Amino acid sequence: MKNKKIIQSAVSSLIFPLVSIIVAMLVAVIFVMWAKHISFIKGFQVMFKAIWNGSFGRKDNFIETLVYVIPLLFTGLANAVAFKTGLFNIGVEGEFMISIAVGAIVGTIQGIPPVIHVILVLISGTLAGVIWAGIVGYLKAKVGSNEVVNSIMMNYIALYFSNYLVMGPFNQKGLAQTADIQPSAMLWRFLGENYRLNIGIFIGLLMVVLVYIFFWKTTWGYEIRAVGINQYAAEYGGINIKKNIILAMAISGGIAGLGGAVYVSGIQHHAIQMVSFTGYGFDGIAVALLAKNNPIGVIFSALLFGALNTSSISLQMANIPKQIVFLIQAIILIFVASDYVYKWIAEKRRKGALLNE
Amino acid sequence: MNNAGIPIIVALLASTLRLATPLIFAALGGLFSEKSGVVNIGLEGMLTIGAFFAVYGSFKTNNPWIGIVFAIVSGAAIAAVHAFLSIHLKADQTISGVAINIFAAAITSYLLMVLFNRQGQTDGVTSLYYPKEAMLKIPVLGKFLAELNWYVFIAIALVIVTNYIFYKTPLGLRIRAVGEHPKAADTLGISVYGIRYLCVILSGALAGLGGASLSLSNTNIFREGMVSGKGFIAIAAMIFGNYKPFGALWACLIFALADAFQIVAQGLGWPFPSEFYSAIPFIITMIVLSGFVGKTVPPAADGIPYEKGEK
Amino acid sequence: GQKQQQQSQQQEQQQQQEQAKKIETSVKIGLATDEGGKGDKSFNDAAIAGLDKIASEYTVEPVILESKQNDQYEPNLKNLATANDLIFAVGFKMKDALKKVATANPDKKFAIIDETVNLPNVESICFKEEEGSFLMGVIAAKTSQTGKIGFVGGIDTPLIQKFEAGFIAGVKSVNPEAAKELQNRKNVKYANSFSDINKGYELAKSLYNSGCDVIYHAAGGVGLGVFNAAKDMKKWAIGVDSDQAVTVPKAKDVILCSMLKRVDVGTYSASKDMIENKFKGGSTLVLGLKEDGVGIAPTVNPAVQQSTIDLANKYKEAIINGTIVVPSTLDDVKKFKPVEIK
Amino acid sequence: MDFVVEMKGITKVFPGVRANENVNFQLKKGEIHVLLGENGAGKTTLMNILYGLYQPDEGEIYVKGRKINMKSPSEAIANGIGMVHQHFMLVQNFTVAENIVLGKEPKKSINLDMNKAVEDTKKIADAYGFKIDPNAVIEDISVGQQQKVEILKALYRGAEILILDEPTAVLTPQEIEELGIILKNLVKEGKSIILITHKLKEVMGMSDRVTIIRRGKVINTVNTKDTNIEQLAEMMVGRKVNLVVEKKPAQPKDVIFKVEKLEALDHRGLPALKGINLQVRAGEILGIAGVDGNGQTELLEVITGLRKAKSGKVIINNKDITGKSPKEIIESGISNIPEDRHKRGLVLKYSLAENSILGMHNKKPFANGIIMNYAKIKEFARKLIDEFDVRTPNEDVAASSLSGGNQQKMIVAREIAKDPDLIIAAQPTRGLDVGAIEYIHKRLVEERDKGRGVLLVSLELDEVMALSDRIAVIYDGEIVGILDAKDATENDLGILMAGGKLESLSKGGVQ
Ligand SMILES: Nc1ncnc2c1ncn2[C@@H]1O[C@H](COP(=O)(O)OP(=O)(O)OP(=O)(O)O)[C@@H](O)[C@H]1O
Ligand SMILES: Nc1ncnc2c1ncn2[C@@H]1O[C@H](COP(=O)(O)OP(=O)(O)OP(=O)(O)O)[C@@H](O)[C@H]1O
Ligand SMILES: [Mg+2]
Ligand SMILES: [Mg+2]
Repeated sequence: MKNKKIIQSAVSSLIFPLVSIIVAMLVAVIFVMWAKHISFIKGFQVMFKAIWNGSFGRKDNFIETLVYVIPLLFTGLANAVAFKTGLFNIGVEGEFMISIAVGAIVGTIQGIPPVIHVILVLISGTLAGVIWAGIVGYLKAKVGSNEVVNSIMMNYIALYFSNYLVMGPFNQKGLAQTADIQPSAMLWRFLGENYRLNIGIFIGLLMVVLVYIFFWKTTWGYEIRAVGINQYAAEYGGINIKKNIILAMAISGGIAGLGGAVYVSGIQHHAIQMVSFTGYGFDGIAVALLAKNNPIGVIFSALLFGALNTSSISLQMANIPKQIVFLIQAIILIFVASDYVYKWIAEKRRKGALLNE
Repeated sequence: MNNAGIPIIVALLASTLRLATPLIFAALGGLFSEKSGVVNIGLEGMLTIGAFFAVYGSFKTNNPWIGIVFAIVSGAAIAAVHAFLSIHLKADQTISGVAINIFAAAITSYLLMVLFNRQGQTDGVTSLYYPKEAMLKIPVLGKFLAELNWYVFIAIALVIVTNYIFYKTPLGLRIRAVGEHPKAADTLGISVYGIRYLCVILSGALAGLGGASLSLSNTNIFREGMVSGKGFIAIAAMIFGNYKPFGALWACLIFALADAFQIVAQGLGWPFPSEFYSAIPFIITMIVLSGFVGKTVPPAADGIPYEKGEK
Repeated sequence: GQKQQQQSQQQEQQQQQEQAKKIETSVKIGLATDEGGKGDKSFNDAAIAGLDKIASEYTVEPVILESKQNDQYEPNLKNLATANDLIFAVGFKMKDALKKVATANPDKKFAIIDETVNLPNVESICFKEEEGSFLMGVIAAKTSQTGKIGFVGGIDTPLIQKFEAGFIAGVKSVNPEAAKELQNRKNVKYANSFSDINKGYELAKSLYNSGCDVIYHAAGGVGLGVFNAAKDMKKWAIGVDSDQAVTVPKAKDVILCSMLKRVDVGTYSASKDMIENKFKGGSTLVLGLKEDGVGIAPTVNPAVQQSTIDLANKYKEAIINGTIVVPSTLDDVKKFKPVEIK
Repeated sequence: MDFVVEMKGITKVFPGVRANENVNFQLKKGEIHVLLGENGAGKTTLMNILYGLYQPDEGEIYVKGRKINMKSPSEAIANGIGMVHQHFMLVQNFTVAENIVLGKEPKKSINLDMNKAVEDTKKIADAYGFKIDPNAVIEDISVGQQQKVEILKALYRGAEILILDEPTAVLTPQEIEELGIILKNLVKEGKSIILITHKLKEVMGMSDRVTIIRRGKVINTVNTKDTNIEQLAEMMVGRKVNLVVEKKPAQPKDVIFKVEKLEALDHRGLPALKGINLQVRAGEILGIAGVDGNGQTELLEVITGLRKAKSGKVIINNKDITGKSPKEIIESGISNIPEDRHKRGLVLKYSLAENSILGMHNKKPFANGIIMNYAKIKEFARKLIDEFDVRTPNEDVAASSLSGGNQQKMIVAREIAKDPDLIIAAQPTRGLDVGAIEYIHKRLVEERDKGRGVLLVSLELDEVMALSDRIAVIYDGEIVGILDAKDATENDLGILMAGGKLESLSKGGVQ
């Protein structure tokens, strides 16, 4: 009896996102039809095949999807943490970027023993993120200045500051990047050097679990969520609002920073001069929102975004505009945003039942 | 010897105004939306859509004014989607806005292929004629005015108009009431949904116009990535200006002045890396915000979907 | 809709007809762009143009992948390597990614633009941008009436600095005074972007306002803003990478000339070698003035006097025969001793 | 007999509730008609339907004999209906005049004619004898004033039929009397009035007829002069009710809690507390009576650490806790039933279990270090739910899904469970139905008898008088008198609450 209920609720909570994805794909087919002047059926086949092969269908691509998922896990979580506290941390992008630079710098130091070196890189990246977001949190708590504005500004400052580090003091002569990090600073690529997939993905999953535990099993999480839901009640319950705002921003930034460090030590191995933002931080906003800020949900939405992003390659190879996958992302989000319709239908039913009693 | 013959300060001010213009449009757009209680994080996307369709309209008709109409209509159209999602479907307005940003970047890039058969950027189109020579003949201000473009005037005029609407007209009173206490407005027979639709759509129209001011003023093409965060800066300016038209104007001007200054500063021969100059506007904005402005107060019902009693 | 469909059918027919004339080959070619992507009207487009030319002569259909982020280089190249015989990596930033993919696919051939990768199956194609830019410097200095000359760069990288350095050296050779303000970077401005057209406009305006009357840009899309500013202010600009008076016809009146960087020649010749089984892996192709890899674009504005063009050509000679070694870094420019040629 | 309003067969269903069921209601011209019913009986719903805010699922509405489709408030306004809502519908940062003209603004060409708006407001306020500054901003004026603005809003729109939803909840006895006079005057001018309340005394004093609603159904409509309080109470609740609190005389011991010369500012930076002195002894209930907005909120906020004091001291068990954080104050032995349970008392989206430990969440056994022990928390919540008879399916549901009365019981349970020396109870029964009120009153008296001190703050004079052992009256940030509950009369308290002086008090005996 109880089991049945659990299954039912799991199914009903999954149905909505699944339906959204399917409808989004069907809408996207229209764009494929228009671009390629082909029929709906044909368009669907071509597109679906390309997306499937590009993301999950082939081993190599599936592995690349997972590579893409790694940073999204972190940035998605980072955004979710902030949203949960009622803050909008648009600055995850900047925190992620600055810690790539810092991680790369620490990673190039010579003569540190392997395991310790990796840990140092991860810690320094995390700290960079903590500081970057902590500034915003501090200003919000102490001066009251809006975190949205400041985190937008901090993104740009991160972009230029990390470019300065990469091109200035830590530049590898003749290149627009830092030197490669030492092998001792690299995360283990467990499928061999041919694949970029590395144990960063497990660190990401571990973070999901930690964030989950943090939120729902610790007093800190209890306080942070309370502040996010109702600041007044939290204050009444003896919870320090300012401390928690700074803490939440710092944790959000720390997760983003850890993501940047994992990215540099597992995937990219050096910091590159950036032409513009990496986009992972902004994608992380969408990932978090799609997951309704639930840490476990972040795994699935990061997977979805990762898959769609990687399949943009196979779409191009199949001569389909790669913008299609971003259109799909947008449409899925629109559906998720309007889940009210879903609730509305449920309530209509409940009400109908009462009226006909 | 100064051949161009305009003093640096005039050049700096003119540059400030030009740089501020798209931001002002978008910030005013944001203001309409948020004053009525709908958060609009999708300004970036609306600017992008506007920038694209401005060029498309001008390309199709060879008339930049029609391009501007295209920009306004397309901005309004995408905003109508946001309005429908936020108002009728009671969507999470942040999600809807983020979706619009993703959608706009993708759709313009897609349409570039389908409508222009091009990638990356459109063809050059006719841009808006500005009577520079005539302006030069105006005494005293001539040289300064000649450095501007029509959008600068339109933007500043719209700030005044917006301020007027908000604080001097019945409509403005109603918009503010709807953003502060929608139920109170509802009980007085004001259509909360109607006002919010109007404001959100206006918001898109203004951002669309802002997009046109990007793609059809100094430049006359649309290029992917040309909006590059200006929508977010506009949001920042709107908040920074404490949700007031003139506040937003000043915020845009401060930001643009810092931006114009960094361009000039690059020529001062200071021993700073070029990245430092680029960061100047953002650092200054943060310092001013935290040091002088402090806490800003959004409309009380901002971001909260209004549910009529009927469910 | 219907009309379009008809059109596209017609196009297809045309293509089929053309195909009949092409030389058969089974070679498959792929190319990965850098972040500039398709339609940057300079670097990437030039690389693609080379492949288009190949496609018009042989039965190949090149596959092009865009990289919007630098971490897409590796998957892009990897994917291309699964289905193609020759893969181009366009851009110096792809060096690392290419190294990895080329090592993992020793049976495939690769070519990289703007960098050298020492692997037996990789051909490196580099350009001496500084040499071409030098000639632009000569033309700019000769044409300028104010004696003030500006440079607008995209992002401050060693690559763009090659343009900057060569240009300054050219100016220095003709008008050392004008080069001073460039050398101390007062008349040098960077947009920190390759796509912010408005930034380009403002940067150029600021330079023109401070008295410059010629600006050379090496800034991709940002350069379009430079042209617009030149038009507004009735000043001169110099284009880069392709013959911009042709590719940006609206600005042709203000473009003095452009520095050609024949990336298309690079991609074309490497492809052709591949098809004809003459592909030289492990080598580096350095394309300078001598090899016609860089140079003055065909379209030169009438405002450039014939004597100036002649002078530029004399410098070109001197560079080709080694009398002048053009500096490629900012440090070297400072040490550069101008050689005067009358 | 012609009815100005006739509602026939109205049924309204909300998801989960039948708020109105086949309701018939008639309003005669020129009468004051009271709608009487417990919390959640469906009174507001019915009036919202009449005002066009809700659409009925069934039923018809006639105004002056004409059938009207009340699609929206505009229809209601057009038909001469005005409504003063239970929760005020005022834009806080607008001026009085702006609020009044909103939606029916005087214009000068396309402009809003603010001068005329101010003039009109003055004119109409004068006409009905209201003293009000049209340019004052709503958040700066008292609740009583705000209510007048609400009435003016309706009159400005030419309302002939006026609905007032629980208008007296926030007024002093004297103000209630004043309102009664205003209403009588309005009736004299030919207006008809519907008055919602569940205060039986008012019903008897003010109305011509009464309609009683229980659980969405009309029980009866009677002439006021033909009925009495006991009868009304029985019809309203459906059983005989005990209207007095039973308690033994207090046995107060030592002073455990003191407030000395406390001064503080309100949110606008104006003085709100002007030197408050109070003492609470163990084993007594000290009630604070006063009209809303005289410093009660600020006083409680300063005591609980939510607001900074300007000067003065707060002392519990000889320990100075002035300026300490809420956490430290909770730990020093003060628990607090807050006046606004939705804003302060509960994290509505949290489960009952999570809410049951708010303020104790980092204490053993609920937390071990920073790790929370949910098994213990749930066990604790279940215990409270049982002991305090909180009606809920289980401890895992969100607090928001409970009715107000049960939410309040949960808060009271938690605060008592903190085993405090002093319980602050602010409006502990606001908006609750009779059953819940009885229970909470009983518990507070029990805690007193166990030797705790209770500081009761309530706007309901009846409640203060029924529960307290001593009564302090607060007026304009000062304690203007402290009476023994035995000697206090409603009249005396009313005079003090309105800022008047009592002969007997000036002779001394204060404190
Ligand atoms: N918009 C709504 N949605 C769902 N349920 C509602 C809504 N409005 C009222 N209810 C429910 O309808 C019932 C009647 O509520 P109503 O507000 O009319 O009661 P009331 O008699 O005015 O009570 P009170 O004395 O507390 O004001 C209650 O159970 C309430 O929970
Ligand atoms: N507008 C509404 N929309 C949805 N649910 C509502 C609404 N109004 C009331 N409810 C729900 O109806 C239930 C009872 O609400 P109601 O307001 O009648 O409670 P109450 O006992 O009067 O308490 P309170 O004093 O807090 O109003 C609660 O579960 C509440 O959440
Ligand atoms: Mg209620
Ligand atoms: Mg009610």
